[in-house]
Amino acid sequence: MANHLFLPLISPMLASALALLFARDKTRMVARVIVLASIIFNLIYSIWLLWVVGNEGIQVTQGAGWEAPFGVTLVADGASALMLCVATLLMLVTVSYSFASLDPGYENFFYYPLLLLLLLGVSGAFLTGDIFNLYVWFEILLLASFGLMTLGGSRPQLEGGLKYVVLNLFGSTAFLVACGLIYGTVGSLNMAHVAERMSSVTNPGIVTVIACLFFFAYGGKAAILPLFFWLPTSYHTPPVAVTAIFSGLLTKVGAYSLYRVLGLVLQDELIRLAPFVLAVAGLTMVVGVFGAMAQMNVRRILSFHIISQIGYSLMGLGLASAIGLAAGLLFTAHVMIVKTALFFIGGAAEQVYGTGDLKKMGGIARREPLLSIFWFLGILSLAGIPPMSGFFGKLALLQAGINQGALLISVVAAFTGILTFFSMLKIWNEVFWKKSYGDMSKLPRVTPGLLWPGAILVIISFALGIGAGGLVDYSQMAGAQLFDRAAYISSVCGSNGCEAVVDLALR
Amino acid sequence: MSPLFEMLMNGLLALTAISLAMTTGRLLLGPSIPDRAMAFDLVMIHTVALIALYAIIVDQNLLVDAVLVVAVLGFLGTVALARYIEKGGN
Amino acid sequence: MIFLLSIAIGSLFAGAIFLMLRRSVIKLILGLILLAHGAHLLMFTMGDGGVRRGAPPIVDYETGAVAPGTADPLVQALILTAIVISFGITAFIIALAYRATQAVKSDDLDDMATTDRL
Amino acid sequence: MTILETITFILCLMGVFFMLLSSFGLLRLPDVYTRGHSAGKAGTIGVIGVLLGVGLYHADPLATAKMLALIVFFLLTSPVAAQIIERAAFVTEVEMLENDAPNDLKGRYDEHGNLR
Amino acid sequence: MSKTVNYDSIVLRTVSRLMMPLLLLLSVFMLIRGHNLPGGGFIGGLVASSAIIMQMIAFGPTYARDVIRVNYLTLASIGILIAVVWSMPALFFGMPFMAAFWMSAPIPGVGTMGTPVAFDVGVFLTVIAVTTKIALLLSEEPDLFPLDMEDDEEPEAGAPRV
Amino acid sequence: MLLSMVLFAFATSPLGLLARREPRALVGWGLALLPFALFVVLCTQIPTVVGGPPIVETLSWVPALGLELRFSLDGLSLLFGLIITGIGTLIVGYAGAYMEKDIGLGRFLVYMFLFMGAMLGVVLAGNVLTMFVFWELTSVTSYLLIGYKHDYPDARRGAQHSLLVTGFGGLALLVGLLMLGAAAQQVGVPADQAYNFDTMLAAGSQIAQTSLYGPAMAFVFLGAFTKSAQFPFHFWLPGAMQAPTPASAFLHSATMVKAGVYLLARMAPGFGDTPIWNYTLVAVGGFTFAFGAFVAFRQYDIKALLAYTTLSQLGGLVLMIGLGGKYGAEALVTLILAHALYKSALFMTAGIIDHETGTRDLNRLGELRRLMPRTMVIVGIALLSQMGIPIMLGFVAKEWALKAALESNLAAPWPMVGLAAIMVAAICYIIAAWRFFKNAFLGTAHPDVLQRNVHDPKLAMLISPAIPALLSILLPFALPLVSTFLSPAASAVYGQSFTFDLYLYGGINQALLLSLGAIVIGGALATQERRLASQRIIASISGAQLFDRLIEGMLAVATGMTRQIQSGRLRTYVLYTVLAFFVFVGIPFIFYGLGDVRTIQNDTFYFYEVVVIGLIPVGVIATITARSRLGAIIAVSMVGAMMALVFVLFSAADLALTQLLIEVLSTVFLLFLFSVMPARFRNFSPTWVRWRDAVIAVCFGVLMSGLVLASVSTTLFQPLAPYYLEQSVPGGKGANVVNVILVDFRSLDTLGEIVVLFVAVLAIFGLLRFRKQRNDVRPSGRTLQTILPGEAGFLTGNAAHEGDSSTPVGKAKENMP
Amino acid sequence: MLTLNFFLAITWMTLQQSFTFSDFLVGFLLGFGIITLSQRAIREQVVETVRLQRKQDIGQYPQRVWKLLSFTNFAFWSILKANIDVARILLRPRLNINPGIIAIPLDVRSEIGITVLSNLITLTPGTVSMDVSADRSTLYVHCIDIQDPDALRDDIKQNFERRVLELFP
Ligand code: NA
Ligand code: NA
Repeated sequence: MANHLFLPLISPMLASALALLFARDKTRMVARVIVLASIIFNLIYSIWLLWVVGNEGIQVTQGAGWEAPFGVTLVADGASALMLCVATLLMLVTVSYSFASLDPGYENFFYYPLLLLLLLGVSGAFLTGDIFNLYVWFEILLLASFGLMTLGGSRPQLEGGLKYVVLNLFGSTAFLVACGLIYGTVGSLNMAHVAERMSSVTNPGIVTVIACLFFFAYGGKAAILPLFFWLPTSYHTPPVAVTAIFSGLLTKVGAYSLYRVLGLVLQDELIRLAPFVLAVAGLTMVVGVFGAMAQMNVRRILSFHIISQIGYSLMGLGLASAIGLAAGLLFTAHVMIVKTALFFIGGAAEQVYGTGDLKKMGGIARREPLLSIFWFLGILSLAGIPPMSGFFGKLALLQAGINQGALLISVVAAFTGILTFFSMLKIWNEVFWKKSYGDMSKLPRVTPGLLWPGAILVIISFALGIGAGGLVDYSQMAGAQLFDRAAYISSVCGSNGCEAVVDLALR
Repeated sequence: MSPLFEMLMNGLLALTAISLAMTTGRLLLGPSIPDRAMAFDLVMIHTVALIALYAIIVDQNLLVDAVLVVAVLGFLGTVALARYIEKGGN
Repeated sequence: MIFLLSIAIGSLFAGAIFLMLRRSVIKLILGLILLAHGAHLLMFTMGDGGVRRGAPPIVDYETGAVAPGTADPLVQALILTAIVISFGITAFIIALAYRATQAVKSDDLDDMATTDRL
Repeated sequence: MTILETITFILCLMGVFFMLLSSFGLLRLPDVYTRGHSAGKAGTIGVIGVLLGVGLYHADPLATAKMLALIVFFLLTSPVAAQIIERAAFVTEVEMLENDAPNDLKGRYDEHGNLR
Repeated sequence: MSKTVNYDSIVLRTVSRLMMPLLLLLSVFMLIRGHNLPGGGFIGGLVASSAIIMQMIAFGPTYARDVIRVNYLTLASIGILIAVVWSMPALFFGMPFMAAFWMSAPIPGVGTMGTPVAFDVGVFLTVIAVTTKIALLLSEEPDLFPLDMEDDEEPEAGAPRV
Repeated sequence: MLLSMVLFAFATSPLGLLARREPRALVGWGLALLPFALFVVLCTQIPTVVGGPPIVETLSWVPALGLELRFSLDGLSLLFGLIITGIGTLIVGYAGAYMEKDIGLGRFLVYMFLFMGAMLGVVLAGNVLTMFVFWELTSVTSYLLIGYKHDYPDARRGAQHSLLVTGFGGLALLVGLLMLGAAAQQVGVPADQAYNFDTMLAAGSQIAQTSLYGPAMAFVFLGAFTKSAQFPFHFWLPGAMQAPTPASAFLHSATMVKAGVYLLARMAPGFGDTPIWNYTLVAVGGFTFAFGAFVAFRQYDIKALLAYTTLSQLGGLVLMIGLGGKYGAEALVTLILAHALYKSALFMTAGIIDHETGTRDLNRLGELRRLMPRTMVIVGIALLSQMGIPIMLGFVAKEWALKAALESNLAAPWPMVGLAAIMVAAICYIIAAWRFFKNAFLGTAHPDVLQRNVHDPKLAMLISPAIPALLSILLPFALPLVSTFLSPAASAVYGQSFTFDLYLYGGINQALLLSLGAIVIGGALATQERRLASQRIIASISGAQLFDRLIEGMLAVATGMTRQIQSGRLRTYVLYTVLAFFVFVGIPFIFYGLGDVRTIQNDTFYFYEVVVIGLIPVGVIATITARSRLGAIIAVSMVGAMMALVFVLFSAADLALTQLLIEVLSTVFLLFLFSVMPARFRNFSPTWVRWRDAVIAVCFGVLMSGLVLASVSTTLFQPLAPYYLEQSVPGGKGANVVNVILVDFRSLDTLGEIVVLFVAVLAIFGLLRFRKQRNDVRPSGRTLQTILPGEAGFLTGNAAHEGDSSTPVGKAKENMP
Repeated sequence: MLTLNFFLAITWMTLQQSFTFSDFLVGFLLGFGIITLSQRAIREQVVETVRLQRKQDIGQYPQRVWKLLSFTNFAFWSILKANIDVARILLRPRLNINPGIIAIPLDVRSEIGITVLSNLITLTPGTVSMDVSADRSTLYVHCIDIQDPDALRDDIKQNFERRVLELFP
C-alpha cells in the first residue's frame, strides 16, 4: 500500500482552501507562500515518486481502504509519475512567471488557488485508477481552467471562453456517457477490473463502440482533428501565464487519458482501431500545422501547434505497442515543457510590445539577446533539432513507426516537422530578426522574472536532450508498463486478479 | 397489502398521471408566461402527489421526507418564476 | 421499460443538440442542461439489472439485511456525483453567458465570433 | 381491504379527484386569472387529500404528524404561489377575459410596481 | 424592458420568513439522517441554501446577504478543510486517506459518529456556502441592458403585449 | 580523440565573442588558431589512417534508440576533416580582416565555430543517427550565418529558404536512415548496431533486397540532394549568398554543401551497386553538373556566378559517385580537393573585390588589373584550376572525371550521359571563368567604383585566398604525395582498400583529348561571352520564385482552410463536433454495435410510468418550440421534475431529491440573470437550417437510444452492487447505501465533487467581479501602439477587439470578499 | 423567541419521529443555532406581531386556542365548499362566468394576519387574492364570477376577516 499517493492530492486541496483565506491585499504574501509551498512539496514528491516507480514498480493505494475494485484506487506507474512530475514542474514555473507578470488584481480573485486546483485536477487524473474518478478529476481541472480562462473578463476572453466551455462540456458529457456504458456493459469502473473483464467480454461489438466513444471524449479534450475548435478560439485570450500552463497541461491530460484507457484498459479495441487512430493522428498533425501557418499572432500560432503536436501523441497511441506508447509519452513530456517555455518567452515579448501581432513586432533579437537565444533554442526543440529534447521524442516516434511498418504516418509526422519549423521561423523572422518599426528604446525591458521561467524550461529541454538516455529508458519502462495489462491488474488487485477479489468478497 | 387496494392505488396513480399530463398540456400551450408558471406549480404539486401515492404502493415511508423537500422546492421555483416574470418583463 | 427510457434519453440528447445548434445564448444553456439530463438518465439505465421498482438501496439498519432485488446503489452514487458536478458547471456557464452577453451586447452567439478572425 | 386501506383509498381518491379537477380547470378556463382559481384551490386540496391518505396509511402517529406539518405547509405556500403568479400576470399586463365585471386593480400599480 | 420593480409582497415575505428556520432545521435533519435514509450532505446543504435563496427572492439580495452574516467563501474553504482534515487521520495510522474511523457507541439524538459523518458535514457546509454565494453573486449583478430587439416572428395568440 | 575534437569545437565556440574587441583582424587570426589546432591534430592522424583500419570511438548516449555517439576516422573522413579545419583556419582569419568594422563579428565567429563543430561531427560520425544529429546542426548554424544580416529582408529570406530546404531534406534523410535501420534489423542486424555505418553498410546487399530499401533510398537521396543543392533543390544556394562572404566561402564552397556528397560517398560501399543508386545519381548529378555550369556564365553577380559553378560542381561530385568504380572514387576525391581549394580562393577574392569596390556586379567592375594586381593573380590561378587548364589541380581532377565516365561499368546510355555532362560543364566553366576575369580585371570600371580609391587589401585578408590558390598550382607538382593522401579516401568510397596514382600526363588518351577539346571549344565560345550571356537560350528558371510560390500557395491553402474550419461560430463548431460524433461513434455503432441492440425487453410497465417517462420528450419539445425565454426555462424545469419522478419511480430517492433541488436552483440562477435579456427568441435561422439541425439532432438522439439498448446491463459479469449492499452496515455503518458509497466507499469522488463546487464559486466570483480592460498587464503602461506614430494603426490586430468598457480594476477591488 | 425555539425542537422531534429527551436537546440546540443565525429575519416579524397584539387586545391564551380550533373548522369546511364550487363551475357544459377584480378595505394589519386572510380567500369559493396595497389598507381579490361586488365584499369582511382578526391583529 502506497498511501503516499494521496499526498499530491491533499496538498493542493488544503493549500487552495487555506490560500483562499489569505487572499487579501495585506496577507498576499502568506497566500503566495502557501501556494508555493504546496507546489514545491508536490514537485519534490513527484520527483521522488519517479524514482520509486522506476525502482519498485507500480505503486497502488486504495481510497478509504476499500479494496479494488470496490473502492477508488490510485495507481502510479511510469506514465503517471512522469506526467505528474512534468505537470508539477510546469506549474511551479507558471506560478513564478505569474508573480512577475500578473496584475495583483488577479491574486485577489483567487488566481493562485485556481491554479492549484488545476494542478489538483491534473494530478488526480494522472494518478487515478478508476474511470469515473478520472471523470471527477477531469471536471475539476476543466472548471478550474474555465475560471482561469475567463478571469479578467475582457471581451475576447469571454467570447473564446464560452466556446471553450461549451465544446469541452460536450466532450465531458461524452465521457460521462462512456463511463455509464462501460459500467453497464462490464459492470465495473476500476480500470484494472475493466481491463480484466474486457478480455472475456462476450459481445465485443458494443465494447468497440464504447472504445470509440472514449476516443471521441478524450480526443475532444486532447484537441484532435475535428474536435479542436475550442482551443484556437480561446487560448490566446487569457493572460500569458494561463495560456502557457493550459498548453502544457490540458490537452496532455486528454492524451494521457487516451493512453491510459485505450492503451491499457481497452487495449484490444485500440489494436482494432489503430488504423483509424493513425489516420486521425496524421490529419491532426497536418491540419494543426496548417492552421498555425495561417496565423499572424504569436500565441495563436503556438496554439495551433498544440493541435499539431497532439497528432504526434496520438500517433504514439495509434502504433498500439509498448514502444509506440513509450515514444508518445516521451514526446508528450517533451512538448509539455517546450510548449510552455515558448508561450512564456513569446509572452514576454508580447508583454513588452503590448501585442502579439507579428506585423507590429520586430527587433527583439538586438534588444533582448538572451530572450532571443532561448526562443531560438525553444523552436529548435519544438522542431525536433538535436540535441534538444524534441529530437528524441520525434526520433523515438519515427523509429517506432518505421520499425512497425507504419510508414505513411511516419512520413507525415516527419514532414509536418518542417512545416512546424516554417511557422516557428515566421515568428523568429518577424518578431526577433525583423527590424522594429518604431523606436524601441522607450519600451520597457524584459525583466528577469519574465525571462527566466521560459529560459529554465528551455534549459531543461536541452538537459533532457543531453541526458536523453535515461529519459528514453524511463519512457520505455513506462510504455511497457502502460501496455502490460497483466502487470497492472496484478498490481491493483493482487496476483489472482480483480475477479478473484470479487468472487471472494461475494461468496 | 391487499391486491384490491394495490390495484385501486395503481388506478389512482394512473389518474394522477393523466392529470399531470393535462397540466403539462397547459404548460405547452401557454399562452402567457404566467400560464406556464402556474402549470409548472401544478406540475410540482402533482409530483408531490405522485410520490406520496407511490410511497403507499411500494410501502416506503422513507419517501415521505422526499415529499417534504419537493414541496419546498415547488414553492421556491414558482416564487422565483413569478418574481422574474414581473421583473424581466414578459 | 428500458425501451421507453431509451426513447426519453434519445429525446433529451436530440433536444440538447438541436438547442445547441441555435444562435441564442439561452437556448445554448438549456441545451447543455438537457445534455446533462440525457447523460444522467443514460447512466441510470446502466445500473445492475437495468432499473428496478420499489427497491431503494437502503438496507436494514440493525441487521444490514439486504432485500432481494435491491437497486444498484453504485450507479446512483455516481449519478449523484455527476448531477452535482453538472450543477457547478451549469452555474458557471450561466454566469459566463451573462458576462459574454454583457460584453458583446447581444445574445446572438454569432456575434461572438471575433476571436477566431484571421 | 382493511379499514385503514379503505380510508386511505377514499382520501386519496378525493385528492386525486381534485387534482384532476385542477388540471382540467387549467385547461378549460379562459384566462390566467381564472385558471389561478383552479390551480390554487383544487391543486391544494387535492394534494392535501393524498397526503392525508398517506399519513393515515402508515398508521404511525409520528408519520401522520409529519404529514400534518406538510399539509400546513401546503396551506401556507400553495395559495401564495397562486396569488403571486396572478399578480405577476397582472403586472405584466396579461390580458383578462373581456367582460363588464369591475376591475378595481386597473391602473393601481405605479411605474415601479408599487401598489397604491 | 427592464424596470425597477417593487419587490414587496407581504404574503411572500411572511411565508418566507416563517419558513426560514424550518427549512434550516429540515436541512440539518436531511444531513443527519442521510447516512441511513435518503439525504446527506448534498441534499441537506442544498435545502439550506434553498432557504436562504428564498429570502433572497422575497426580499432582494441586499437583505439576503444580511440574513446570515457569514463570508460564504470562507465558509466554503472551511467546509473543504473539514472534509479533508477529517479524512486525514487514517494516514497517520498507516491506512489510506479517507479510511473511516467510527466511535464505538452512538451519541444519543444524533447517531453514531465517525469520520465519514464529519466528512459529510464538510460537504454540507461547502454546498451551502457555494450555492448561496453563487446565488448572491448572480443576483447582485446589474441588469444586462435594455435590448431593443425586434421580434421577427408573429406574437403568439393571446400573448401579452409588453 | 575524435570525440574530444568535436567537443573542443563546440566548447570553444563562445571564444568567438572575443572578436567583439578591436583590433578584429588580429583577434581573428588569433582565433584561427582554434581550427588550426584541430587541423594539426588531424594531420597527425594521416599516417595512422593511411596505414590501417579506421579509428573508432564510442560514447553511449541513447542506446534504447540505437543512438550512440560513435565517431570513426577513415580516409574519407580525414579528407573532409582536413578541408574543414584547414579552410576553416583561413576563413576565420580572413573574416577577422573582412569584417574588421563589424561589431557583430563575435556573434558571427561563434556561429562559424558551431558550424565547424557540426560539420566535423558529420564527417567523423560512425553512426547514422549521430551523423544526423550533426547534419541538422549544420542546417541550423548555416541558417544563422546566412541570416547574419537579418535587418535585410533578403538575408532573412535566403536563410529561411536554405533552412526549409535543407531541413526538409534532413527530415527525409532521417526517415530514410530509420528505414535503413529498420531494414537492417529485418535482415538480422542487432538493434543496437543497426544504425552504425559499418554494420549497416556491411549488410548493404541484404538490405537492398528488402522492400524498405527503395523508399529508404528515395528519402536518403532527398536528404543528400537538398543539402548538396542538386537540381531541382538547387535554388536555395544562390539565395544563401546573402551570407557574409566568409560564410559563403566556407559553407557553400568547401563544407556544408558537400555534406550531401559526403553522405552518398559514405554509403556508396554498401549500396553503390544497385540500379536505383547509380541511375538516380548519374541522372541528377549529371543534369545539375551541366545545368549549373550553363546558368553560371550568364550571371552578373560574382557571388552568384560562383554559386552556380559550385552547384554544378556538386552535381559533378554526385555524378562521380553515381558512375562508381575505382575511377569514380578516385575522380571524386580529387575533385573534392581541387574544388575546395580553388572555390574557397575564388569566394574569398570575390569578397575582397566586394569589400574594396563596394560592388560585385560584373557590369560595373573593370580595370582591377591596375588597381588590385595581387588579387588578380590569385583569381587568375584559381580560375585556371576551375577551367581545368593543364598543370592545375583542376585539370587532373577533370581528367579523372572523364576517365570515370569512360571506364564506367554502367549500362549503355548512362556513361554517355555522364560524359556529356562533364563536357558541357567543362566548356561552360571556361566561358564563366573568362567572363569573371575579363569583366572584373580588364576593360573599364564604372566611375562610382573608381571613386572609392580601390586597392589591394592588406596581407591579413589576402593571405587566406592566396594559400588555397597556390596549393591549386603547387599540388600538381607533388602528385604522388597527394595520391598517397587521397588513396584511403578513395578506398573508403570504393569499399575496398586500394591505392592509385595521379599524374599530370599519362600519354595521349581519350580523356586527354576530350579535356583539351573542351578547352578549345570553351575558349572559342568565351570570346563571345557577352553575346552568350545575354542570349535567352533557356528561360531563367528561378527556383527561389517557384519555391516562394509553393509557400504562398500552401499559406493560401492553410489560410482558406483555417478560415473555413475556425469560423468562430459556436454552432458551426457544435455541428462539426456532432458530425464527428457520427463518424467516431455512429459508424462504429452501425458496424459493431447494432447486433447488441435488444429492442424488446421482457418487461411489464405501468401506465403512470409511461406517462412520466413520456412527458420527458414532451417537455423537450416544449423547450424547443418555446418562443419566449421564460417559457423555455419553465419547460426545461418540467423536464427536470420528470427526471426526478423517474428516479423516484425506479428506486432512487436520493437522486430524485438531488435532481430536483439542483433543477430548481439552476432555474433560479437562470432567472436571476436572464430576466432582462430579450424576452422572445429571435428567429435567427432559415427554415432549411432548422430542418437540417432537426434531422441531425434526431439522428443523434436515435444513436444514443441505440447505445443504451445495446449496452444495457445484462448478466455478463457478476455485479458489484451486492458488495456495497452487504458491506454498507457492517463496514460503512449506514443503511443508506448510496450515501455510504458517497462518504465512504467512493469518498474520493465526493471530495472531488465538492472541490468542483468550490472551484465553481471561485471561478464565478472572478468572472463576475473582476473586470479588466486588457488581457495582460505590462510592467509599464507603454506599448508599441502608444509609441508608434501611426504605422501600427493600419494593421488590424487584437487591440480592435478590446472595446469592452466594463468596470475598471479599482471597482473590482472594492468588491473583495 | 423561546417559544420558537421550543417549536423548532418539537419540529425536530417530529422530523426525527422520535420523542426522546436527547432528541429534544439536539433539536433545541439546533433551534438555538438556527435562530441565532437567522435572527434578523425572524425578529422583525415577531416584534411587529407582538406590538400589534398589545395594541389590540385579542383575548387570553385559552380563548385564543379555542378560536384557533373553531377557525380551523371553519376554514376546512369553507375550503371544501370552495372546491366543490369550482368543480361545479368547471364541470358545467358551458362556462358561464363573469370574472373581475374587486378591492377590499382591510382592518387586519399584521403581516401574519394579512397572509392568513389572503390565503384563506384564495382557498375559498370563487376568489383568489391578488395583492395587498403597499400601505396594507386594501386587498385586491380576483373573483371568478361576480354577480354583486358589494355583497362579496361584505361576505369576505364578515366571514373571513373577522375571524382572522380574532386570532391575528
Ligand atoms: Na482540455
Ligand atoms: Na460522490
